[in-house]
Amino acid sequence: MSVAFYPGCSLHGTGNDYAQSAHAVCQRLGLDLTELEGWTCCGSTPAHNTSALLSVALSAQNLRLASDQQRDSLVVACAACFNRLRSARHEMAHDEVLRGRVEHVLEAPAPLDVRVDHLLELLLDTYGLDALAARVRRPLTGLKVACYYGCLLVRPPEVMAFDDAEHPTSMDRVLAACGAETVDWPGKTECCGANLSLSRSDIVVSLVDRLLDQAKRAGADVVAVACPLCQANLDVRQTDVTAQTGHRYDLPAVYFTQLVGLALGAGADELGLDKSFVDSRPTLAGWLS
Amino acid sequence: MSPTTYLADSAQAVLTAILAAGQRVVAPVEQAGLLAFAHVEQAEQAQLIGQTRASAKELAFPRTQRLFGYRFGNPGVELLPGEEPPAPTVLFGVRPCDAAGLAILDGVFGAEPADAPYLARRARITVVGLSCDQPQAHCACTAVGLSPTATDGSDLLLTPLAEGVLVEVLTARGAALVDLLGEALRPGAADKAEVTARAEAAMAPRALPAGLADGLAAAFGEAAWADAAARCLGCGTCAFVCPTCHCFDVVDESNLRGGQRLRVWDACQFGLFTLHASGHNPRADQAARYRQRALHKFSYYPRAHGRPMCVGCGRCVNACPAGMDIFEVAATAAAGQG
Amino acid sequence: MARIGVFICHCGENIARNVDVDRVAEAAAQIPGVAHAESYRYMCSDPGQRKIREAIVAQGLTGIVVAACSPHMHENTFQNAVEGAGLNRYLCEMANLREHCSWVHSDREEATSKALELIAIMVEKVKRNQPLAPIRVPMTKRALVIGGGIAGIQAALDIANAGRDVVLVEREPSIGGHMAQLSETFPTLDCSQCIMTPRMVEVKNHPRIQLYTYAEVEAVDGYVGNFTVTIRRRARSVDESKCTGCGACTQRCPQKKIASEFDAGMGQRPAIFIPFAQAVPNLPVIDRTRCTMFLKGKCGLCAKACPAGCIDYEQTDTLVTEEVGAIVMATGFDVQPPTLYPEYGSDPDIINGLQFERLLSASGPTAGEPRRPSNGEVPRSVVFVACAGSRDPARGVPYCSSICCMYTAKHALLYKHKVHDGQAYVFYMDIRAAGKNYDAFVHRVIAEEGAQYLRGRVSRIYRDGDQLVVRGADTLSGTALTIRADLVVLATAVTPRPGSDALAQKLSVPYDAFGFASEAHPKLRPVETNTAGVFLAGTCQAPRDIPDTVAQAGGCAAKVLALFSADQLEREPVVSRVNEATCVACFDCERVCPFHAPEHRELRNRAGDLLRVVSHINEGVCAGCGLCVVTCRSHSIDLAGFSDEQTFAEIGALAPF
Amino acid sequence: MSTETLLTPSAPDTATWKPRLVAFVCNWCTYTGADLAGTSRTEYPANVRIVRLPCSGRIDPHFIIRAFEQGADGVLVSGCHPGDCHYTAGNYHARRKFMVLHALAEFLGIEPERLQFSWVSAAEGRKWADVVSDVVAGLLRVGPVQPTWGGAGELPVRSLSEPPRPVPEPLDVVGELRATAQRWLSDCRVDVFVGYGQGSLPGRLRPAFITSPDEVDQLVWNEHAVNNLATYLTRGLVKRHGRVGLLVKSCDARAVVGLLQERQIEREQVTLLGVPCIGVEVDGALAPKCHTCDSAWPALVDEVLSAEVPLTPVDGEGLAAEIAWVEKMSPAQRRAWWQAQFDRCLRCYACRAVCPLCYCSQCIADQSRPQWVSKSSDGRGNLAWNLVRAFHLAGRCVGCGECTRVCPSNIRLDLLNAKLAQVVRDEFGYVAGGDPDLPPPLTTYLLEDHEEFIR
Repeated sequence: MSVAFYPGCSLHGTGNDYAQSAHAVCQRLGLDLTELEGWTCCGSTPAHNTSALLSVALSAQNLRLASDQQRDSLVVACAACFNRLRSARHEMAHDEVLRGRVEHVLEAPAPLDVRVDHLLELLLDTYGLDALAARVRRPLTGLKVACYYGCLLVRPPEVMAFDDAEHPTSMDRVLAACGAETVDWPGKTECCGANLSLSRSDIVVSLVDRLLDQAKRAGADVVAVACPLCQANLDVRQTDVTAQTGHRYDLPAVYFTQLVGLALGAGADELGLDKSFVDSRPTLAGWLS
Repeated sequence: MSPTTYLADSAQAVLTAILAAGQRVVAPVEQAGLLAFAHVEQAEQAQLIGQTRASAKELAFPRTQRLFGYRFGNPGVELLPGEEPPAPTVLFGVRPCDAAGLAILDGVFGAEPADAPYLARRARITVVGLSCDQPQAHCACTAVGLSPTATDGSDLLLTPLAEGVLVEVLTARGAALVDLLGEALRPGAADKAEVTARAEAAMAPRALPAGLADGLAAAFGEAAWADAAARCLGCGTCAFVCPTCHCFDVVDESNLRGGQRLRVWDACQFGLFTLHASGHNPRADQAARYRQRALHKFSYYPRAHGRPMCVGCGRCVNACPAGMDIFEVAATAAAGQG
Repeated sequence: MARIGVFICHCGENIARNVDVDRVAEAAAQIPGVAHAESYRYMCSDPGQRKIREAIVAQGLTGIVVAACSPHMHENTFQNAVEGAGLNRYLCEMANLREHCSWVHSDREEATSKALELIAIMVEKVKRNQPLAPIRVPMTKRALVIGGGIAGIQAALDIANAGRDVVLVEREPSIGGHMAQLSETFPTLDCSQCIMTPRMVEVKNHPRIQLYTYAEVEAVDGYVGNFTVTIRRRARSVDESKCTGCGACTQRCPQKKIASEFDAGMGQRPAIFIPFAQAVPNLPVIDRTRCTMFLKGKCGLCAKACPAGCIDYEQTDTLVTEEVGAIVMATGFDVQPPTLYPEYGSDPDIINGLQFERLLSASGPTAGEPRRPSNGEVPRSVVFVACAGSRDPARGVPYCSSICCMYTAKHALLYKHKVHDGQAYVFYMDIRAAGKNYDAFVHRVIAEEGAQYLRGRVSRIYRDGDQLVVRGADTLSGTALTIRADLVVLATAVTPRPGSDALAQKLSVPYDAFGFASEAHPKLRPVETNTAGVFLAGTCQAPRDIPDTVAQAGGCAAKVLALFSADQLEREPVVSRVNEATCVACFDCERVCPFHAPEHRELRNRAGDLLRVVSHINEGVCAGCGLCVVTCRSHSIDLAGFSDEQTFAEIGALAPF
Repeated sequence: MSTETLLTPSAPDTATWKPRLVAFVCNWCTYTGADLAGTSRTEYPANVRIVRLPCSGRIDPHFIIRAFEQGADGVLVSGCHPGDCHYTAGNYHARRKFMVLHALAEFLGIEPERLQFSWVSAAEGRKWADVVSDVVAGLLRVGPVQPTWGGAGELPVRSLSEPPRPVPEPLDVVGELRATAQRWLSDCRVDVFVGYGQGSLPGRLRPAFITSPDEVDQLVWNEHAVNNLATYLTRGLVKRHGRVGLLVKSCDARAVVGLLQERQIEREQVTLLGVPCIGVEVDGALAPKCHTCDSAWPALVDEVLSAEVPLTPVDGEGLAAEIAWVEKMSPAQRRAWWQAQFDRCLRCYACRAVCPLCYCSQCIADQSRPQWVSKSSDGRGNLAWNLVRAFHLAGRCVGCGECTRVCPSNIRLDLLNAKLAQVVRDEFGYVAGGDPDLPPPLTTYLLEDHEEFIR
């Protein structure tokens, strides 16, 4: 199977520690993570707030590129991009009229031959947990992780078809394979506030407060995420939370790839652990050789 | 009075002339890997070497023949005619054994009460025989008193010579055909004895024991038939490829509106052949059925007509799924009696 | 020679409008074999029927074609009419000129010629019809009831009280079923055990009821009126004939902490136990999977304790055979465990409705005081979640479990009665309270008892310290709710009892995708099944409440008694028959028959030597589907009424005039 | 009207032709559904004639064949939806039979429009009307049936087989074969031993029935040992002799499995001697069945002769390649191709006689009330016979190829058999002649059996 990696804008910006760690993991596992040549924006939230056709067409354009480059699958790390790409594919497959319009825009047939996979799916299904566990060099034994999936990875369930929408466990299983202890906590699919971070930071603060509180109560040492915006909200907003509520958490929000990379033996710099506001390195010191 | 023999360049040339004379011709052609009698329009279509899988009897005695039709009225039934016999046909390239078979059928169907549907077809057939110069492993015509160049049943007989063919005119119908052929035939004569001798020499020696007809009749009650027939599976292949077997069944096929009465081939090896409406079957097992076949061919018929009802074509031996050999069985049964 | 009469109905204008009935009658008279053809305005009316009867007698007709409406409408009518004139009722066929012709084709020319062809087809068929006589089979007037819950008990008592013997088989050590587990019943709040236990005792003491508990139906052979049932009596390890039910054994048992099935895991029992105080029969049973004697080979304390010496560790299962004529399936239901939704987690304080019943029951582990399983305290706040699995095609079952709305209301009420200052919340999708006085009951719970009803779903439940946090939506106010609760009661989905599908297979009763046994007709034959002589009572067929179950059980009893009211069974003669002369005994018929009608018949000569074994269709069982007929390669089987010859004749009439 | 048109349709006048559709429907669902179309006054084409039967499981493939014989342009078969059967499982069984029939019809080149299947429930009056309209529209598209069966004329003939392969040298097992037969007969383990003996024509072998240990020298073994001796098991052998010793190749042993499965023999009546076989000769070359045979060693046997079996890779496609070739033709070509073959059929029933699994004491082809198969050896009767033979062997034929070997008219019966074996394998996951304890595939069903061909 031939795959292409779709980083999306965030992974080249605020989330480049996600990209860094994803590459580190895949390199160590021997998974080819070559970027899709000529990729463009997936459309993100602005596009589908503006035009349904535009949002599908932007994603379709990237699928078209993948198809032209003879890729079977487009692997995505960002939950939002993943959601957009998979939704676009779903909508084209189920709405002939829309597909026709997209084809008109693309001036090419709808690229339904390319699958869209999340990085978690790549590890779970393509690589396999047993194989992953076999490559672990520094088991994360004793590290308690609250896996945070957020909304976009799993919803809407009939489109995303990703895990159990109400109680996903895929990230838990990947990290458990790395030796970590994942905690059962109620917040795993709650909203982090997403892009309200800029327009209504008060809402984000209250949501983040609740998430961190729940994670802390569940005994988590770190929160693991699979989305650059989730990471940003959970990480950056901790100072605001303290300022506005007096609650102090100091709970690092890390990408699951950073934890997997750690288990596979990658170093802090290679994984971009220096890039977050709440520094995870003290918590993870025990595993940073 | 026309001469009784002619010479021609080749059998093919004779066929070409017959076709040129506007005659409808049925001759051996190759179909799906086997030789069969079929309608030909060009001489090249005919395949004049080898033996057809089925005999030539089908033209005169078809597999299925409508005797008459009927239409139901309310009240009453209206009768409709039987089949329209096909146009006059030259049956070309018939081996002497097959031609002799037609002669036997003529006797059977021609005897009173004469069989009108058969005779209607037969009257439209001119048989052009073709002597055998390459007999096959199963050939046995000499065992039943025929030869590779025998004339029985043919209207004309062609015998390939070293150069050209000898054409023997055997009947008035043959002579009438010759009249249409013009220059293709040259009056002339040749001796076919050498051809006959050469062909007979190439045949596997097969002979039927003397006194077979009586020997078989005496062996009727022998238990040995059961052993002899053990491998016979009771299909109709032997009868259906045989030039002389002529048993048939009469069936009605009808619906609400009417129907037709058909004559279809039947075979004595089928269990159903002698099954009575009561459920009783006088030939209850294959041994009895096989005995019937052997005795009909080599005892009952010869006793009545002075010759076996077999022309030695050997098709039944060759085609039998189970390797039954009627010559072998008959000889063994008769000998066992003695 | 056939003399067929054709009778063409105008059906008022229904047929005559689009079909030229006079021309059809004229042409029909020309069909070979037709001796009489006429048309009339209403063939099904008395004068119409009289015309048929008169023509049969006057013309000596041998077969009748009534060209009118669908045979599903009036076949019986005309068969009766024909019979009235002395002709066998199966010598009458109908050509469907109305539903299949005049009502669906507006071109009068086309409809007329089609009508004539439809008649010709049936003329051809009826010429080959054979007079058939109803099949009579002897019958054992004794019923088997499978399942000793309220459905089975009611059916058994009704049948027995009408004077017929009943065999009642219960899988558990005691009869009583779920109803014995319940606290009080909606909407009247009768004490469930108070109304149930007398009926259980009545069963036990009834001279016409043979009771087998701790037993299962192993095999069912035979057919309506003539079933042979093999029952496996599982080893109780206790000699029933000697045991007095004193309970000394149960007190001495060292294993005391086994989750009690009767208490739905809310209470505990020893390894030798009587399921509950009012159990019928009041006999202990050893749970061999938990008993030290069976697990480790030593203990024997109960045997020592027993004053009557009836503990028997060596006892084995026994098989008994019973002959019965009818079977009532009443295997009941189960509720799903409270762990269907992972987002609700699995917490000791999240229980299902049945478990809450035990907490509310006076005979329950808490003597009727609701207490939290986690710490034994009285819950101050209880959240009830309706449809926790039902009506959820994505994750649970798509159907409505029918009883949850009502028992949840009852739970809220009983809880409020017992914990006056407690708060009860009910999350619901909508309230289905369709029974008598049910809606009033729910309103009473809301208005008078103060249960807080919240229309919405629960998204997540998680523990926070000592309490549970329930997050959900109130869609009426459009707000997200977070409720702290001490106890959560999930109204989980009602499912068929495990193993009821296997039993249904033994009984040749179809069942739906969820395992509920299928009735013969949802409206008109709701207690019958497609297997003659097998009836359905209670929740094995679909979720339902106690009054409906009792009514249905009574319906079953009536059906069984009606069946038993004749001396012999009479069946439609549309059955398969084997031509033994040509059957080659491959028994493919046996493999395909859904009803187990083909049997092995030995053909012997006069000396008694076995000649052959051939197939024989048991007419009492055959339902006349004809599957065997088509499967039989030698066509040694034919179906009366729809024979091969009849069908070929119909096809032969298809060619146009 | 001539007699032909009484029974066999003549070429219709295309100007006035209207398609004739015969619908075989079950009494409970589709018939009632059609009633509902009536009560709802849903108009549909008048071309349909309904034949009512109790269940779709009662709809015999012969009825469909006969309807075509009687001039139907199309046949519609309709019953209850899965799960709705009044008799619980009739439609599931029917679905399997029709799956096979559908594939057979397609393989013979009958246009799909002419043979249609649907599930119509008692509530689907609308659907009934739609289905009839749609099927009639399809028939209008394909036009009238051309009464071509029965007068095909010349057709291109192509030898379909893979390039002929040489027959390998036979394994030398004769000594052990004779010794074993002698031992079995001497020990009274068997009363007759059935093997091969020399035939009366050069290079031919034929079945030999040895009843005395003194006669075992008659037994031979070489590449001409073509007959499937298992056939004799149901031809009175056991009755006549008692315990039978039978020499079996791997293909023959599969037939024995079929007979056990269908309870035609008891295992203990037969003692099987397996002979390792690396190929037999038919028409001067390796038999087509041997191209794809992957087992020299027969299963199920009691004893087996020893031999060094050379490894010969199974690389041929065998009949699959020929099936693909046939399927590449257009339906019309396919039909003409088969028609030319069936026209040659003499109705000698040699195919039936040699088939180990054709063991009925009275074949339906021999029955006359009703007359299942026209006795006439013309297009009509021959088509029906060859269809019925193939259909009755669906899921049962073990591919021994005897029918084709013995056909005096070289009809490719093996292709029909192999095609249906493919269908049964692909659709029902079943290969005949494997496990004697499995039910034959047309006597069972799975809820999830495919039904894409059903509307």
